[in-house]
Amino acid sequence: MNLLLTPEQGELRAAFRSFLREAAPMAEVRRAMESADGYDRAAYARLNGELGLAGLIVPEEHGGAGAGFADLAVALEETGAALLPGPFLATVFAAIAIRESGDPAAAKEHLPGIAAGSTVATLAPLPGTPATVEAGPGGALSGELTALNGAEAGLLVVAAGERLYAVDPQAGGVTRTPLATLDLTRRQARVRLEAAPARPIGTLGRTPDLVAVALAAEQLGVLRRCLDTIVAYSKIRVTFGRYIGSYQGVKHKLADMHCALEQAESIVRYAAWAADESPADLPEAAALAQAYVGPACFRVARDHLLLHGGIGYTWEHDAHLYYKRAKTDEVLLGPPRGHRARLAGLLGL
Amino acid sequence: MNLLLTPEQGELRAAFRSFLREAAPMAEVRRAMESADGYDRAAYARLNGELGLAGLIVPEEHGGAGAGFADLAVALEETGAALLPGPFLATVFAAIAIRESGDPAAAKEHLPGIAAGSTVATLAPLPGTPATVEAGPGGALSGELTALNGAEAGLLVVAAGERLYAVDPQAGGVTRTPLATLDLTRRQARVRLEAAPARPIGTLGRTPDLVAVALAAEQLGVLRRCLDTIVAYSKIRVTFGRYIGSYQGVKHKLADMHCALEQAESIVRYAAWAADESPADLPEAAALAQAYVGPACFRVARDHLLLHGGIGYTWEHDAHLYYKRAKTDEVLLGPPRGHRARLAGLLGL
Amino acid sequence: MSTDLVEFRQRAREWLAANAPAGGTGPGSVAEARAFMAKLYDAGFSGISWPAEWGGQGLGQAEQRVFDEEAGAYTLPTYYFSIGLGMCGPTVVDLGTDEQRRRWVRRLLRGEDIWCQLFSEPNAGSDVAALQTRAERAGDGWVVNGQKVWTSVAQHADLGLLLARTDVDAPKHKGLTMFVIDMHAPGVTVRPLKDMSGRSNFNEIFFDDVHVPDENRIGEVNDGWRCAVTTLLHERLSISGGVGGVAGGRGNPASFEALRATCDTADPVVRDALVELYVRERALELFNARLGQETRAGIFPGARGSAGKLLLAELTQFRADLATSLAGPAAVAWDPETEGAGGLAEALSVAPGLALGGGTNEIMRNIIGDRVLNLPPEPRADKNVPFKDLKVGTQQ
Amino acid sequence: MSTDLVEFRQRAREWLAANAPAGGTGPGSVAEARAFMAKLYDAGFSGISWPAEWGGQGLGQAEQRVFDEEAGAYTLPTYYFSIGLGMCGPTVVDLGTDEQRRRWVRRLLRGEDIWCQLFSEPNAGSDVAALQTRAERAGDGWVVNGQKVWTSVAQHADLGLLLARTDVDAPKHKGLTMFVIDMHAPGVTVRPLKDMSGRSNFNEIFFDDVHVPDENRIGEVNDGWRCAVTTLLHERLSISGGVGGVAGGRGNPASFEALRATCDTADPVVRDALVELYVRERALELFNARLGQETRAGIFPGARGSAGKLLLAELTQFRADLATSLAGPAAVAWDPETEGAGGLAEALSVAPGLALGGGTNEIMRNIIGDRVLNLPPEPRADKNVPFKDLKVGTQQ
Repeated sequence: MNLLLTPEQGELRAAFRSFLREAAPMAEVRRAMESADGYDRAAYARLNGELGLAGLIVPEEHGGAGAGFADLAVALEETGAALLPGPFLATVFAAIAIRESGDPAAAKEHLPGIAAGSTVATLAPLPGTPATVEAGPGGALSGELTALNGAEAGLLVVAAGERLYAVDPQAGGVTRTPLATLDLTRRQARVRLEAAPARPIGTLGRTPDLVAVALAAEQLGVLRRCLDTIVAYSKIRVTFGRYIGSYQGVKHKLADMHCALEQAESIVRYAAWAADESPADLPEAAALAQAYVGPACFRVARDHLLLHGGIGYTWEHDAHLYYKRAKTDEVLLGPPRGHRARLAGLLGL
Repeated sequence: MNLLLTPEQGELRAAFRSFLREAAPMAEVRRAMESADGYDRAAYARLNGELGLAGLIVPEEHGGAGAGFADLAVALEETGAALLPGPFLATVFAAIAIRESGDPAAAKEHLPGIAAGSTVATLAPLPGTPATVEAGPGGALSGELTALNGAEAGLLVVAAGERLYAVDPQAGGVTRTPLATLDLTRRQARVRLEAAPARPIGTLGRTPDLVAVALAAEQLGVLRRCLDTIVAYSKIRVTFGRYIGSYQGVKHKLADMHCALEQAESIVRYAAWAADESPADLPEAAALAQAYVGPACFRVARDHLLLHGGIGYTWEHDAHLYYKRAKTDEVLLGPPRGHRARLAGLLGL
Repeated sequence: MSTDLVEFRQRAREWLAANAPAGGTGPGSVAEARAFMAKLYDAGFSGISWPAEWGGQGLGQAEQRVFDEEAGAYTLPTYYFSIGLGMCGPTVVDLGTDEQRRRWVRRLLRGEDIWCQLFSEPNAGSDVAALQTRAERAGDGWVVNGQKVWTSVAQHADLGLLLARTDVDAPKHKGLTMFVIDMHAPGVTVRPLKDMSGRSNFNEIFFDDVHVPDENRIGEVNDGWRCAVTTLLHERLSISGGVGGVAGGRGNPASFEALRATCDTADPVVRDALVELYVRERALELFNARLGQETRAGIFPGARGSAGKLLLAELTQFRADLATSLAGPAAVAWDPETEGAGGLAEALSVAPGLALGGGTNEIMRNIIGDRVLNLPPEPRADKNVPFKDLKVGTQQ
Repeated sequence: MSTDLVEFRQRAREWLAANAPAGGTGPGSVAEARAFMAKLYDAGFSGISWPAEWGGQGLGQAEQRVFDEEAGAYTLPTYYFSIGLGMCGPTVVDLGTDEQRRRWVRRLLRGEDIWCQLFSEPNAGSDVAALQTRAERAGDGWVVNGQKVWTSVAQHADLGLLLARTDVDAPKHKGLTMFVIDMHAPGVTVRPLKDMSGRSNFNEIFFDDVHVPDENRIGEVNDGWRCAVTTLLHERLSISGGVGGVAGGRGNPASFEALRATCDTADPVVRDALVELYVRERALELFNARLGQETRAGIFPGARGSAGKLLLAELTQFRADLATSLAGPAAVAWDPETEGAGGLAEALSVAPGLALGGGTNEIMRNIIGDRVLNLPPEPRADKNVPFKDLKVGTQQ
């Protein structure tokens, strides 16, 4: 079991961090979230080009970097910390599903476009969420589902039970309606399939677990950034003649948030290691990651907002964007009790 | 709905408080708990004689004060706050059961002795706790149960399903074994019945709810005393040159404990009012009282111990006696989830 | 309850049945609100416990409680007057001169003036006394410059209760003075402030050489802190005894009553979580009811009311967190065409407001610790230093 | 992992299999413990990372970790030496003179001396520097008077690491000196202290004119606070990296593994509560494992270890509370004849110990805030006042 970053992963993190600080500071995030597209296509293209973001976990034979989840986790932490808008996580989910599907033809068809950054994809319904997709005669799909960045995606990877299908949203039988979302930095859409043409691409396999690990890495990034932000603020904000960080009422809460960070990071490293190296541990690690990291991330985001005082309640302050992302992520793969129930099952309770 | 004490109840409280301060200070409680009997029979006799403790809720026609639960709650708060050792609560439970049984003969036979303080009684098994009592041919009882002050009791009020029976523990077929207990101030015994002669005395009726209300009143007293004690300590204990109560780390915890007290007191008053005046509200009020007050009392007792620092961990300090009573009371009528489940049922969830 | 109160209740019930707008939920228009207040006043239900001398009804807290209980069945269009009735008016009654009371109290009770409260600043939130807005002597009166924030109803307000610094050489608590400012005066700019839920319930106010006559000063020069404490005490009481009640108002989708209808109660884990919410709601409801009964019995809750405010803030946040977690993905993405679909997201977005407005949870805990439990105070570094030498706001 | 470590692990595993007492759970006798330490020393496993010059093996933290991992499968009879090995010895190594290191380190590692630590006093718990035990110059040496408390293994100890006040006119942190005291010297009285679980794991120590030679002084006169900080750092690391592990040792009836066997897991609410416990145990286990890997990789956890101590204390309390609540009445009343029946009550009675020993949870949070997050310090009133003028302990 390895819970530490390698020196190379440390460099990867530094590269992402400095790129995002420059290309996607919060002012840009806000501009992007209010734009028609919902994200900055230019910055996104640079991310995929210069840092190979989208191709990170695409196998080398399909034009990607062939990295594992330990590397992916590093990248997702940083995109999460930056609240990077756009379909990165959705495309990662889809890439995971295609990679895991065991369908070489599908991999060859779709992964190069994903790696090149030219294909925006999404996986829907997400594991743990309700949907009503059924394959009809001739493999056409019907039903209704919610898709992360569903309106932006050029490829829908649709799960009907254990079976996966590739659906071209431009083809007939697909209607997409943008949804209103709590998280303003990442869009979702309702997708209605009415006998939509679909190509089968193998089965879900480990995808639900791997998606859970990937999401936990993003949550870790959100959690860490929230803590860093409020710690920094508590060193410069004065009330009653003292920095607020000197009051035990604040200090002790920050200490508890730090404890949550230490544990969340340990769990994410463990889950990423299990995804890469230890298939037997993966189901438990994935369920554990969602059961712990999701609620912990929301708690920290919430307390970071509250500890900012009144300024944290304003639209102009970024705290609410993190708070809303954290809650959205917490329930993205279904309500938290679902992860705990899965864990109970895995433990044989 | 009345949630306030009447002036008379204020006087009753003052009388109990000053009596207990003088007759059962903690030094006496410790002496009693280490004695063979487990309580101070002389102090107990004075309590029953001078203050009419045991006869408080016994109807006047049977020699008692005929008081209601609002009065009883005042008394139980004070005996709880004092950790008064001995069979007071057990006898109250038994008196409640007999009063509620709707059996005038049993009331006439047993309540005068209880009111006079000459009969120590107990109700077993307590509602919500497991037991295996069955009535055999001829009404003799067999089974095993745990009884509060079971070894000291001269009268066992035994519930077999909805039916109540009076059992003389001195008669044949009854074996009593003292149990080891977490709470050192109140004893329990295992009672084994082997075709023990028993006289039927009506049914349980509202007894489970009323017992829950009575216990909550004791818990309120424990909670309040714990808070008072640690608040007082935090005003005289110095660390790093300041009274510990001036640190937000302590102050904010005490504020939360105060909030728990305010709510617990409100619920106990409501439950006592429902017991006296509003039968329709009683089941919800009783389940609410146990669901809230039990865990709140333990949390406050625990934090009051922890905030004392090292001294609170010593045998000589009284903090652990409250901590142990609070936990014992929390599970006396079954695990807390039982009260929540009952509430769910009453709410039609 | 006395016969008088029974009669009073009956009269209030009848009047409300005849006059309270049916089915109202929002604040309505300012004009409607003014008209309703005038009717309320004429019926004898505005300023029930306020002194008759200045325009009130001269009755007791008990009557006010009775009326509030009866009014709880309606949503009265009194929102725009809540700051004036809850904080500013009581301050004028407590601390104003007779002349000031005559000028302002009756107009407030009759709905002629909307008031706002001008204390908080960007660098003075929890620590109100750190405020930097200046009021300087100019001829017979004062000239005010500075900025306020978090001001409800300021965009509609006729008058504002202002706290300003009149002496920067004095320690922070000793150089403040309270004024009543004309919100229509030249130099007053009101700018709406968007909160995290996207709504603009609050405003920023900028003062640029605004003249205030000395007759609008409340209390002595440099004695403003003592005046402000009075106002803040009224503020906390009016929040914890607020109209929405513990359930957060009718139609709150995160309340126990709403969730029991929308959640999967066949799941025992969900059921247990709902019971937990029910228990917390009931515990606070009963505490509020007990405080209400105490008030009716003549026992003033004082700082104990801060416990109600803290508990309501915590319950509101707990409830929003829980409701969204129970509902899952549907709580965070919804079809904007479906009515009420975004309710839980909205509940989550407004939940922090209660913990941040009217004193943070930390401030409430300090108040409970200091004023209810009488714990030793935190040592203070900012009490005896001239304000101009003091660190305030956000700085390295 | 390097080949050396693999070999080292293999050697440790074999030696332990051959020499560790099978099935031990308690501390065993003092004589057995001394004999085992001598064997451990001779095999090269005592003081693995301690400098070879003073009797250690001169290897790295990595080897120590490897040995600890292997030893985790046993309960080694080293309890009586835990204070010496975890705190006192490292202090002597760090701060002693060469002469002192020669005198004490090898004897400790070979099981010849049992050490205890004499810092805490009734009026100096969290605030160790408030201690009142005096050491006064007397001829070539010192005379010690006072009282210590919370001292583990003192009843068996040969030597004690003492912190005493040598200057009452200096501020509290600047008038302390550290000594090594002979626990068999005249004037030393050890009295067992019963804790709330009824056991006597701790002692009170009374010093009545005890002579200590100056050669037993560690560090400079009045520089004892700096020395004590070194000791306390070692203490916290040795607690959070403690042998029992997160599950609280084999056979802990409140651990997840134990509860899954004893609780009604058919009840979904119980199952959900057990999962919550599992998640907390795993979270802390993995954090400890990560700190361990960092240590092996040469990254010293420093104050971050305090998070491990805090989390373990909180987990221990949470677990005991939960286990007793799940078990219900059977947890609090049991037949003393039934083996193991009182286990949950015992777990509840010892749980607070971890939150109170080695620094309270509040102290841990201060350390994390101050030293990990580098938050601004609390203003201190007790830093520059002569000790004799300072308020300490319990007083009006």
